[in-house]
Formats: sequence, structure tokens, C-alpha cells
Amino acid sequence: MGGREATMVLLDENGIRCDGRKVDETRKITIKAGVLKNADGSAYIEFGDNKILVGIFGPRDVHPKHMSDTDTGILRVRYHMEPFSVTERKNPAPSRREIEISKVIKEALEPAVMLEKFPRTAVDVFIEILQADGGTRCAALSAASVALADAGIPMRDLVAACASGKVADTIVLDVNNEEDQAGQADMPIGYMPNLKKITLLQLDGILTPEEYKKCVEVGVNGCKIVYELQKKALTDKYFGNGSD
Amino acid sequence: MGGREATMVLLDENGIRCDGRKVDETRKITIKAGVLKNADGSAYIEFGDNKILVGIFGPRDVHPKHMSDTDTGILRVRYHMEPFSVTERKNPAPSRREIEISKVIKEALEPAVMLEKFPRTAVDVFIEILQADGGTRCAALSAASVALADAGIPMRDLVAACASGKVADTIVLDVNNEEDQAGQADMPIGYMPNLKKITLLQLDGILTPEEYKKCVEVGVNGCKIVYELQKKALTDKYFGNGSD
Amino acid sequence: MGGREATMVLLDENGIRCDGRKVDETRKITIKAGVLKNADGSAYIEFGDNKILVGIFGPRDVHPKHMSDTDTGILRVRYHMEPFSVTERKNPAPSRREIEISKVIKEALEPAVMLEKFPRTAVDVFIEILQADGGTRCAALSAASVALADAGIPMRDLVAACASGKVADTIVLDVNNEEDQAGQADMPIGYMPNLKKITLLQLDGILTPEEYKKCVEVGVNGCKIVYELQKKALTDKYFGNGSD
Amino acid sequence: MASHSVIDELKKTQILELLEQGKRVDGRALDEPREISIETNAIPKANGSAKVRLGDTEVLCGVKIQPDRPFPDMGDKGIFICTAELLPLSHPTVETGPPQPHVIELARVTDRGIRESHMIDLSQLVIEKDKSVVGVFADIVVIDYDGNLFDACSYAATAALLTSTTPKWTMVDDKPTLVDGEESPLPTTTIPASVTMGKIGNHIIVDPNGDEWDSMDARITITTNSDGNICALQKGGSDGFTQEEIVQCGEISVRVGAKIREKLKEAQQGSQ
Amino acid sequence: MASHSVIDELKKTQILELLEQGKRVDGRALDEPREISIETNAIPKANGSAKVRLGDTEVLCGVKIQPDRPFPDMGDKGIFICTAELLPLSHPTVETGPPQPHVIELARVTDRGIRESHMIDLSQLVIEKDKSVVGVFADIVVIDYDGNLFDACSYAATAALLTSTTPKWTMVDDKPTLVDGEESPLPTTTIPASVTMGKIGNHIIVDPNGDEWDSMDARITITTNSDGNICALQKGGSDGFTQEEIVQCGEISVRVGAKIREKLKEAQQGSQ
Amino acid sequence: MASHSVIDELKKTQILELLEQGKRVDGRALDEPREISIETNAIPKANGSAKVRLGDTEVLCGVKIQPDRPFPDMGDKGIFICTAELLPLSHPTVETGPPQPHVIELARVTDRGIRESHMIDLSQLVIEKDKSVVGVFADIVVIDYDGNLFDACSYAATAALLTSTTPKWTMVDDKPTLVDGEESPLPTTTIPASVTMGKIGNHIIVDPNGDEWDSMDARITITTNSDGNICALQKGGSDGFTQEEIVQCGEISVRVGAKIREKLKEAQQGSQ
Repeated sequence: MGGREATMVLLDENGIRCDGRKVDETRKITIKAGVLKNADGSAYIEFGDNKILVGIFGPRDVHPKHMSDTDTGILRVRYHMEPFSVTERKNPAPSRREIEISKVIKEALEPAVMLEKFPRTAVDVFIEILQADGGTRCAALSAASVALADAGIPMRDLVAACASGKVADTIVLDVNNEEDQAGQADMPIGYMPNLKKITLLQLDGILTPEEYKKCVEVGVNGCKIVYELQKKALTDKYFGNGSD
Repeated sequence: MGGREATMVLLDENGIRCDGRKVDETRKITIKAGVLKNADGSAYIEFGDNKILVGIFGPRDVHPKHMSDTDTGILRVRYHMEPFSVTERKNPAPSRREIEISKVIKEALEPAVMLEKFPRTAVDVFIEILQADGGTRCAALSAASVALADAGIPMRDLVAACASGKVADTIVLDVNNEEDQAGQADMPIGYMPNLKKITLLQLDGILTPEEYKKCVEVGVNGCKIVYELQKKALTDKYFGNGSD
Repeated sequence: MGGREATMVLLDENGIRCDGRKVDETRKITIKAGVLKNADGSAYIEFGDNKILVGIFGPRDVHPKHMSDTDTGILRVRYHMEPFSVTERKNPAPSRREIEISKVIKEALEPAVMLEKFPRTAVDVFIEILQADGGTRCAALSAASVALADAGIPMRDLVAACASGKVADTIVLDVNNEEDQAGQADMPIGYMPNLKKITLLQLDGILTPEEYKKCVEVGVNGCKIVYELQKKALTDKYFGNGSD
Repeated sequence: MASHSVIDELKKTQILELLEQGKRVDGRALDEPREISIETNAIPKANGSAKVRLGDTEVLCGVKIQPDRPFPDMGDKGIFICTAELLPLSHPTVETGPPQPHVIELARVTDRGIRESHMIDLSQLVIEKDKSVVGVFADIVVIDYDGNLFDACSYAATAALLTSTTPKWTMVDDKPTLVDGEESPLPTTTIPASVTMGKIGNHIIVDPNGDEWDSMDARITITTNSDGNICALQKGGSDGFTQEEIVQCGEISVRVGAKIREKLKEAQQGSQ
Repeated sequence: MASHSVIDELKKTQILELLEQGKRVDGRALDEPREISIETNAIPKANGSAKVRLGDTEVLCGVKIQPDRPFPDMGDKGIFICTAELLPLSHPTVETGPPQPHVIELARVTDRGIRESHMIDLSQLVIEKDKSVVGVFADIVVIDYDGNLFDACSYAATAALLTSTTPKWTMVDDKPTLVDGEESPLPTTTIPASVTMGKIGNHIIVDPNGDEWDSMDARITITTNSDGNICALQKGGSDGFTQEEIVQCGEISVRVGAKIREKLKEAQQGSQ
Repeated sequence: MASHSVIDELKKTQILELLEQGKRVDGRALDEPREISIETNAIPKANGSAKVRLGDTEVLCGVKIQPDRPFPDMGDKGIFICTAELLPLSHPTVETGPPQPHVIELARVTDRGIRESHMIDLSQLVIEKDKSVVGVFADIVVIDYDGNLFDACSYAATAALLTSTTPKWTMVDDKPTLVDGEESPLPTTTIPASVTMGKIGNHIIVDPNGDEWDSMDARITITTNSDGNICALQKGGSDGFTQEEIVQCGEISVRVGAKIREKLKEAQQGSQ
């Protein structure tokens, strides 16, 4: 959280946010499963102005061999931003931020994937941020879960993700880019609704212990909203939705 | 082609070019085979002010093994410019241009080399641009052919190379550095005279379809001139030339 | 040697140097063996304001295997400066200077280590310069010898090291940072006192042949002083020194 | 990638046998490119963008326009830089890490086709001579691979540039400063059209798909401009062309390029 | 590192069995960090430094303060950069070379804990707005490893910063120039305290040692500021936490962090 | 490279047996360097250049001279940078890629021999104090390898520098601008001469050839200046020297260096 002064009204007297949403409302979310020809599984998500593509390959052999595990499969995740995805053109070299987010998303997905079912092999999750607008890691994680399911990888649950945060002294759901820049706190959450487990959690910004508790609660509720859309995307692909 | 204004007369009223040549004349070319002690084969070419050294090692084992091919030998080419070879000191790190030219020369040599005769092994072609003056890739390719023959690598033909181009609205042979900077088009050609095949072809600059046809023709004729000098270099080395 | 003008008195009329030492006196030296928990052997040296930590791992397997030697063990040395060890923050990327010093120290240690006793394996020497004040390579080499002995690596002798140099037209022992910047010559020496062999020797700066001879002599004497402190450090650790 | 499998050999045999009968695996004529679809403004936050499908090959180009320092001795020209990346999700064989030579070639050939056509009028992209110019970055990513990336990348970059708008900057306190609300189309002068042909046996085919690409002996990419002139060319692959074939490829590129150019114009007009 | 050995499994079993009885392998209470010792001014040539031992984990942080250019659009703020490196002598498994993802995460989490607490008053570190600011570089090296680097690195950086003095520069001839003899403490506003908790089975333990670290299912690092508020958090590891556990961890971090903060204050006062 | 072959062992035995009789494999005296040939102006487009053959070792140095920014706090001095590269065509064992430690050492030792002799008068290479100075880049490439690169590289760099001409620049509009037609020789003050000696058994030999290089126990490179003083030294190799040997090597380097210096002078005069 930059702690910068807000030059816009983040929350008006009617509880309406700068982009017209209510405090407990997510941005518009569209998820589509199976959008790539070559990948074993794939998904595309639009989450507000975020546009993210995820492709899955695997389970497949690991090279070099000593990187594989005889007891279990391994998950490899690359979170990658296109140079044109952000306001100022991004240098194509992988940033430390991208490396960290790759690791955080990997550890958020691992509890959901039955890795023990494909020892010695790897599942690759390639996340491409085509357009970024705040909250990419949550949107990416949500799409990655759908793509893994689309690839037929055995899973315990889907991981649904959404951020909560503190804006204008209020705990709100799904912090957008402006709110992230001008706001007080951002807490991305990844959650497995069936297993009731939080698998991704980060926080930047200052919260009292009470706000912290509330923020977790609001975020988990957001994840449940996303979860319904994830299931719909898979249903649409495998059982048709009439319009596709 | 930079498309910059010519500040010199590129072609005078008598059809004489800025360096005194006629339109269908190459610069002065000297080729010498077998100039290195350690290399399995080598050649040195002076092509105008270009000075280029080529050394060959192989056929030899490939490390790591999985890079080798059980059916055929592989050719590896490195085109490399010395820091002092150009007007402004070149950064020693390999440039994208050098990587592309290495690939283009590799694919220009492959049709000439009987790679199938030495499966599982590699032949390395190391090209060193000691001084550059426009047309390095053609000069390098011509020297590399000679060096491969000098190394005793079985070949179907030599690849001879020369550029044609468009200067002062005229199609000319062997574009030099000034002509390349100020001229209208540059077309490097690599050609196997016996097999009558063009194995390298690139074009920068604008040509009408007629000029294009003419340019290919002029370039192929230039390659035939170079071919004679390549054969002479090999003959000189292996059968003596009285002066060496 | 920068050859810069001295703005301080490097040697006064009483033969006293800028830090109060006599010409044949070393800075204050403290060596401690066995300072790390995980390393197989370790040592910490304070040599004037130099603070250097050395850790040893090995003999241990070499990966990849083809880097190992079936006839002998190999020594690997990394000399590394912390970003905060020098006045201007050092860029964390390894410098060419660090790579060269790693090699020089490696070749200075090799004559002392019975590498033939552990074929196919490697001993790693990790040198960390926590604070630098001129003469780091000598201090590091001295500490590395102690750390190797602490790790139980069989050795023919310890390598003791100290620099001599020319300051204010006088040959002095143990050039410090100010003297190195403003002085005339710096000659780091590594010496095995029992085997009477010089295993590290470098020189920057101008010496007459007579001064050269004298400089070697003074440096070797300095090494003998360091040697006593090395032995003491090992004795203190293995036989106790009452205060530890 | 080093050795061809038995299946690859069988595939090549089949492709070649069909070509002997004048046919292609997917039923196209020899000089017929695959279906092209162009979606402009796919990335609204970029200054221009286009997603191009060429058969089952899919690429996305985003254009970023921002102030930059001019190259030395080029103080009166804007900057154009074009990159290409094969995203690892585009094909199972793609590796992450530093770009392989074939990807570097792809980027450079795409860049040259646009640059040598003088498509962008770089002389209009100067903020203050010798001090600050406008940089145009066309970054292309490959999303799905089914052969012939050269053309797909070229079309995506060209369509993205044709539909780009450029902000205006002036120098304030020696720094380029945005002039709010003054946007104009990127100044362009011509529409380059890239046509890639493969040689299989003695047959020249336009726009090889993935299977054809794997079976090619050699390839050639020729870019023409709006005048129907040839402005860039790159031969590749481990075999050669006869002089006649080279001339024939030139003719094909002019003819097919003209049709492609119409599609690019449509995309430009559709986005306005 | 890829596959767990039999010994690792036995170790984990033992640790878990003890936890079922409310005990830890080294006898600590579940919410009890190891002995912390802080030696400030360990590197006198740095502007600030601290060597921290947390059990048998030992890290060293050196702070360098020097003029730098501000980040674009941040011309009214100084710069803070925090790095972390696992020295190869700290553990036999550490490899030299470019930093691994877990080391990058370590550095970034340490950096964020300090940054998000607003510990350093960066607005006081401006030499001339938009031209030159003060850069604060906290470089941390791990000397000996026995688990929980997150907290050890955070304490070392915090203690080094709390005891740093910053020189004064003014602009002369458009260059920042040192004003001799004018040093002042680095301006700080709060003391962040990082508390890392491991989850083994259903048990939450504070400050896992090396064996516990290898046996953890998941971990969480929570940083609190002097007001007892939470300012940064990072979950890691291959399992999840229930919502209740997350809340519980927050409470532990406030409580334990307060004690840690006292130690950091002592270190600060001891160095004056 | 890691293990010595049987042939290497036999070669070393033979070399050592000959040395016991005071002889070398190629018939030279122990303190006799190989035939040296120096071709200056080998690269006319460079500001200076020299190709040096030392027996069958061949290296080429090109010098580029161009304006550069001074190093911080060195605004009254020009810049000298010396690099060295083993071209892969020089020997079958050379690998492309980032420079190996022995190549870094080669470049740094060559650089230091020239720098520490104060050969180039860097104080004359200032265009405008603190703003712009003349940079002298001596880039050396090894073309054919047969031992003792230290001396071959030093001779090539020295001969190239001795025969370099430097253009003149003045500041126009705050930028260094070439003054046409005003060239002068690079200002030099002394001629460094590098002498590398190998130790095999108890024998010290000058200028070891390739086979001798592979058989050496240790080596020492000593550079002397025109006054016959010693200005740089580097010991290498996996054995040590006695104190007496070190003194003896110093004497040899003065004596042999004087002869080398005459060759370098001849090359300088021959090029004028």
C-alpha cells in the first residue's frame, strides 16, 4: 500500500465505491474453460479489467530427472506478465515480484491437487497476465484451478480467490487498482470452499485486530462467489450452456 | 536500409560507384585455406575491408548427449564480431543480430554438408569477424564453406555468397558499407553453383518485382565469381600455388 | 596502486605509520576456529578492520559428476564480499575481481591440502568478507587455512598470508587500506612456513629489483607472525584456552 | 526435437503424396492461406492491440507508446521496437528461459518486415530533436501454435499498429510531459503484408500449418508494401531454392499479399 | 530436496507425537520463540548493522545509506531496498548462483514487513525533490541456518535500521555533496515485529526451528507495528489454514510481537 | 579437463627428463622465449592494433578510442579497459559462454601489467574534467593457442597501444565532438614487458609452450617497465615457489623483459 493521498472519492456517503460497486460486491467476472488447442487444459478469466489466460501441461516427464519426486507429482507454476499488460511497458525479464507470486500461487494450488496420484511427473501451470488491473494473483489463481480441472487433473477442491481490503476506513471486497493505490490495506485470499481451508493469504497495509478478522471473513465470502462462477465455467464447457 | 540521404555520389554518370567499381564488380576478394594450427579446418577471407577468420572443429562428440541426433550429424554455427571490428566499439555480449546471422548461415551451409555421414556428432563452425565493412554474412559464409572443405568434411558443393542490391536506382553487385547505409536495398545471397540452389537469401529495402528478379540474377552471378576464388583457395593449399 | 597524492603523512620522522604502527608491525589480528554450527569447519578472522568468515563443506560428492576427478579431490573456493562490506555499497553480482581472487586463493591453498586423499570428491571453501579494509585476500587465505584444518581436512601445512608493500619509499609490512590507496606498491604473500613455499604472490606497483627482494623477505616474515596466530586459534579450539 | 519420430516421417510422406496430386492435408489450394481472423483492441489498456488467428495459430500483439531517448545520431526519428515470445502455454515443447535462436529470428523478421516497409512515419514521432522521441513498442506473444508464426506475428503487429493511437507529449522542464486529451492515430504510410511459403519436395505452399511446417525442407517469408513492391525477405530451413522458385515465390507474395492487405485494412476500418 | 528421506519422516512423526502432548522437541511452549540475541554495530563501517541469533539461526544485516535518484513519480520520498542472501556456508544444501524463489520470497517478505509498517519516514529522506534522495539499503546475509529465517532477517534488518545514523547531503553543482560531521539517527516511526508460525497437523507453533521447519504443513508470517496493529502477512507452504486458525495466528502475532518489540527496543537503547 | 590422461603424464615425464639435462622439448634455453613476430595495424579500422605470434600462440589486439564518462572521483583521468577472450577456434577445449575464471584472470593480469606500469598517461586523456574523458579499450582475442597467453596478450596490447593514434574531441553543447583531422599518438610513458615463467620440478623456464604449460607445477608472470623496475606480478598454479626462486624469477624478468622491450620498440618504429 503506497499510502498515497486519495485524489478521488473512494467511498461516497451512500457506501458506493469509485467504480460504482457496493462494499461487498466483486467486479464483473467471466470465466471460460478450455480455450486453447494445444494445452492439456486451459481457462480464461476476465475479472474487472484483468484479462488472464492459463494453460496446463501434464502430468508429464520431468527434465532433468533428479528434479522429479518418486513419491509424488510436482506442480510448477509460472506467473508471467506481458509487456503490454500494465500502464508503463513492463521489461520482459522476469521480475522478483513475478517469481514470488508464482511461488505463492503454487503453494495455494498444492493443497487442492492430488499430486500423490502421479508420482515422478510434473504438472505445469502457465499463467499469462494479458491485462492487469489490480488483483491479478487472485484472478490468476481462480483461473488456474479451473484450468487444472479442465486438464482432468484429479483435485480435492477448487481454489477460489478474491481480495478483501480496507478503503476509506471500511472493509470492502475485491480491491481494484485505484483502491489498491490509494487504499489502506489489501488482503488477497485463496480458499477451498468444500475443504474450508485458506491456501493463499497475504496482507499489505495496516489493520487493527478487529479489522483483520473482518477482512478475512469478507474475503472468504468473496471466494464463495467466485467458486460458483468457476463451477459454472466447467459446467458450461462439459455440459454445454446453450450459447457456446 | 536506413533510408538516409546520400551525401556522396553513389553512382556517377559513367556508371562508376563510390569506391571506383563498376555495377557488376565485386570488391577485392582474397581467400586462404588452412590458416590455423589447432582447428581441424580453417579459412581466412578478405572481402573488401572485411577480414574474417573461420575455424572448424569436428565431427566430434556432442555434450550434453541428448543434443545429438542418432540419424545425422549436426552443424553448429557461431557468428561473432570482435569488439574492435566496427566503428563504434561493440559490446562483447552476443547481440540478437549475431544470433540470427548464426542461424541463417547454419541453414545456408546445411544443404551443402553431408551431415548424414557422421551421425551422433557435431561439426562446429566458428566465424570471427575481425573487421567489418558491409556484407560480412556473405563473406563469412563463403569462408566457412572453404574451412569446412579444408577440415575434410564431406560436402555436396561449396556455398558461395555475395550480395546484390539497389543503389541510386540501379541494381548492383556486392553492396559495400557506404552503399548499404545510403542505398535502397541489400540482398545477401548464398548459392551452390553445382547444385544450382540458393541456400541463403535475405532482403532489406524496397524492390519492384522486376528489380527483385534482376537482383537475384545479379547476386547469383556474383556467387559464381566467388566460387572460383573458393576453389582456387583450396587448390592453392592442397596443390600449392608456387608462392606459398 | 592508484598513484594518488598522499594527503596524510604515511610515515613520520620516527618511522611511525598513519595508524601508529612500526614498519614491520602487522595490524591487530584475531583468529577463531569453529564458529559455525552447520559448516564442517569454519574460522573467523579480524585483521585490522577486516572481518572475514570462512566455512568449509566436504569432502563431499560433486554434481555434476563429470566435474569430479577420479584421481584426486578438488578444491572449490568462493571469495565473496557482502554489499555492506565496503564504503560504497557493492553490487551483489559477483565481480571479475572476486572471481580472480577466488582463483588465486584456490591455487594458494591447493599445495597445502592433501587432495589425493579424497578422490572423486570436492572440498568447498566459502569466504565471506563482512567488512573490508585492505588486505582481504591475505586475511581470507589465513582464515581459510584454519577453517580447513578445523574441518579435519588432511593438510601438509597451513598457509599463512600477509602483504608487504612500499609506502613513502619504505618497504613496510601489512599495507592497510589508506596505504594501499596512497602508497607505491602492495605485495600480498601466502606462505607455508614448514614447507618454506610461497603459494600466493601478487604485486601492484613499482619496485626496484632490490626493493622487490626486500619486499618478499618482509612479507614472508609477516606470514610467520600470522602462522603463530593460526596455530593458536586451532589450539584454543581443540585444547581450550581457558577463556572460551 | 533433435530426431524425427516415425510418425513425423509418416506424416511427411502423406503430405508429400497429397502434394504430388496438387492437394494439401487440409484441403487448401497451394497458394491459399488459412482463414484469418483479426480482433483489434483486444487489450484496451494498450495504445493498440490485435489478436490474430491464422487457422489454429493464435497470437496477440499489444502496442505501448511512450517517450524515450532517441538512438545516437538518430535524434530526428522516433523509435520502433518489436519483440516476440512463444508463451509456454502455446505448445508442449516451448521452454521458458532466454529466447532460443528461432524465436529471436521470428522477432527480427517480424520487425524488419514492418521497418523496411517504412510503415510507421518515425519522423513524426519526435518530441524534441536529439532529446526525446516517441517510442513504439510492439510486443507479440504466441498463445496457440499451429505453424507459420512469421505471418501471424506480422499480421498481429501490423493490425495493432494500424489501430494504435498515440498520446501527445511536450517538453516541460526538460522532461516529456503528457498533453491531456490530445490523441491521434499512429502515423502510418503503408501496409506491409507478410507471406510465408514452405517448400516440400518441389512444391511451394503458402502459409504452412503445423504439420506442414514440421515437414518443410525450406521456407521463405516475403513482405510486400501497399505499392505491391517487395520490401523484406528471409529464407530459412535446411534446404535451398532454385532461382526460378525464388522468382515464383516473389510473384506469389505480391499476389497473396494483396489479399492479406485487404483483411488488414478491414480490421483497421472495423476498429474506427 | 525433492523427496523426503526416511529420517525426515521419523523426525516429523516424533515432532507430531510430542505436539499431541503439547510439547516441542526443544522443550519450548507452543507460542514461545527461541532465545534471541542482538548485537548491534557488528559492522562499524556500515551506517547501521546488527547480528541476530535466533536459536541456532544466525543472520547479519548491514545498512548502507547513500544518495540515489528517486523512483519516477516518487520524487518526494527516499528509497528503501532490502535484500537477503543465504550464504553457502550457512547450510550444506545452499547453492551459489542466482537466487532461488524461496530466497526471493524471504527478501520480499522481510522488505514488506518493514515497508508496510511505515517504519522509516521516507519523506524526511529527500535531498532535492525529484532530483536526489537518500537511499537506504538493508542487505541481510544468513550465516547459520536452523529454521525460521523470516523472523531472524526481520529482526536483524529492524535492529540495524533502528541503530543507523544517516549522513547529511546538500546539492552542490547539481550533485549531492556530503556535509561533514552532520549525522543524525535514521528517522523511524514504529517498530515492526515479525512473528512466524508453523502448522504441523492441527498445531500452531511460534518460531519453528530447523527440524520443525522441515516438518511443517504450512506457515504464516504476520508483522505487527508498535500500535499492535497488523501490517503485513504472508502464508506459505503446501497446506491451508482454517479461518479460525488464521484469526488465532493474528492474535498470537500481536501478543508475541509485543515481546519481540521490547527486545528490539533494548537493542536500540543498548547501542546509544 | 579434470583428469590428466596417460599421454599427459608421459609428456610431463619426458619434459622433466629433458629439463634434468638442461634441455627443453623444442630446443630452447631455459630462459629463452619463443620467436616473437608482431604485425601492427592488422585492423586498419581500429585506432591501433597488433597481431602477435609467440611460437604457435597467436593473438590479436584491437584498440578503440572514444569519449566516455569518467569514473566517479576520477574526473581528471582518462579510462583504460583491457579485455581478453579465448576464441573457440583457438583450441578444441575452448567453450563459448560466459568467461571462465582463467580467462578473467588472463584479462585482469594483462590489464594490470599495463596499468601499473603507468604506460598510458591517462591525465592527458581528459576532454572536460569530471564530464567527459577519453576511453581507451584494448580488446584482445586469442586466435591460436600453444601456451603462455599471458605474455602474448601483453605484447599484443602493448604493441597496439604503442601504435595507436587518438582523435581529438572538444565539448560542443555539452557533448564531446570530434575535431576533424587532429590525430595524435596515444600518450605513453614507458613500455611494459611481461615475462611468464613456469616451474616444472625445480626448473624455471621462460615462456612455456603448450605442452610445457600443461606440465607446469606453478607459474609466475612478472612485468617490468622501461626503467627495469618490477611493476606487476601474478603467481598461479597448484604449487608454490621458494623464496629464492621468487627472487630468481625477478632477475630473469628484468633481463628477458629488456630484450622483449626492444622487439616492442621495433614494432612501434616499424609502424611509423
